Amino acid sequence: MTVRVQEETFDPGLELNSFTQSVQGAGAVVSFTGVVRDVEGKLAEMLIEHYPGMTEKAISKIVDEAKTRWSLAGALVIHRYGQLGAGDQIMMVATASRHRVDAFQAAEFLMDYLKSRAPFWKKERTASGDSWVEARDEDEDALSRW
Amino acid sequence: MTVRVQEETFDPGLELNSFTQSVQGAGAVVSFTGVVRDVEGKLAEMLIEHYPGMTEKAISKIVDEAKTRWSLAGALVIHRYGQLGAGDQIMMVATASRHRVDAFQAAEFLMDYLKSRAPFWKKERTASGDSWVEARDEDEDALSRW
Amino acid sequence: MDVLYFAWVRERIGVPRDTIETDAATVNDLIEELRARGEEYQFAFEDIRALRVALDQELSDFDASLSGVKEVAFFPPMTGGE
Amino acid sequence: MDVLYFAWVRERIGVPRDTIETDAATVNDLIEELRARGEEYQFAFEDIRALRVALDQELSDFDASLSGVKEVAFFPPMTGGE
Repeated sequence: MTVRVQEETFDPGLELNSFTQSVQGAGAVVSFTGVVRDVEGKLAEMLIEHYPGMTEKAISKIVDEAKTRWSLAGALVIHRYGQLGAGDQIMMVATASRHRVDAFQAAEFLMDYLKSRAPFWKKERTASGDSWVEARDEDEDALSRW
Repeated sequence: MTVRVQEETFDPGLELNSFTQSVQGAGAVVSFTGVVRDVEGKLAEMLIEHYPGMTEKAISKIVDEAKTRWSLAGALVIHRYGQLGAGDQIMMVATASRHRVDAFQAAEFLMDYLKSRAPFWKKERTASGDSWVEARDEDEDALSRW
Repeated sequence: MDVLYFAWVRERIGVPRDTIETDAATVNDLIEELRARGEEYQFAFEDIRALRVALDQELSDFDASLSGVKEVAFFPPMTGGE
Repeated sequence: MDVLYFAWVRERIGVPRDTIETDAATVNDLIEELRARGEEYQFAFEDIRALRVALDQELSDFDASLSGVKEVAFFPPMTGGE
């Protein structure tokens, strides 16, 4: 189980391949990559703030919870902070299991919890000003299904 | 939307990156990779037979159905046939959407339908003989949730 | 009409396809004719519930009409994916 | 006790952290003390429902006890992920 919180970018394809390599024996590998969307063609940059110290702890706790719920051969979480541009990868989750259902469920669980329980905050900088991205009710609601 | 049915291997990481590149504007990219599992340490090879002509048609129909159900910026399906060894990638699905829920749901839908509705048959060759992989009731049941 | 066989259906029959002249009205009628061709066919079609059928490359049913159909394929349930 | 602020809470207060001496028994008590520090703090804490709190780097509640706590952090709901 690997958790990385980092400022530098990463290569999702390379990460997927090395993750798959590391979990030999798993038949199913699921990945999720989050990419900075352009906000109506005018996003200048995205700033991601986090809470050093708490961040890795919170993510590790979420990953541990996923391990108790599903039979996982491995899990990977990478989340960036700092300054990002449109099209940059923000974060990635990968899960591996014997069968597809566990891998899919665990990846969705990790995403839902990362979204609302890991201490990251996004700010969008556009030509018309800066604004903090607001949490969506549906993201909080998504937790209730687990 | 890309569908490839091929004998040669492919690189999931490269495919993921070029897919992500091709769907700029999507915030969420999900991938699923299916890998040949070793059968208790004695799988010599896996043979995948398919129905040329019907295969791409069946997969395209499944992808079209996914497009009507979810808002997708793109979808990719690669499925191999022929002779594979333990650890080889069998197939891959990738989906891209604005938000994660659509991308996850569409990827799971594609997998469930590919599994039971695309004309592929797997045969495992081990030291103790050859055997056709049998369809599992739970794979057929998985279709009922959509 | 082309009749195609895949996976263990093909192995039991021993050939991947037959080209036949038939007046069979439905898939079930065609299966009766095929069974008459010998014990390989009887073996392949011994339990219809274990089989699937495609008509002109679309999944279909055993009571479907063969009117206008050019290609029939018999095979076990599919096992693609991971 | 270290008190940390993130995102717009940090921006409203103008500093990322304060180190304070306090006898506050609960998070709510601490917030009352912080509000007394000036209008930046009143602005940051004007609507508690828009805030989250972590005690020693674990999410907690506003009525939680501060007994033994070394680090308190205030921030808006998280927005990580995609």
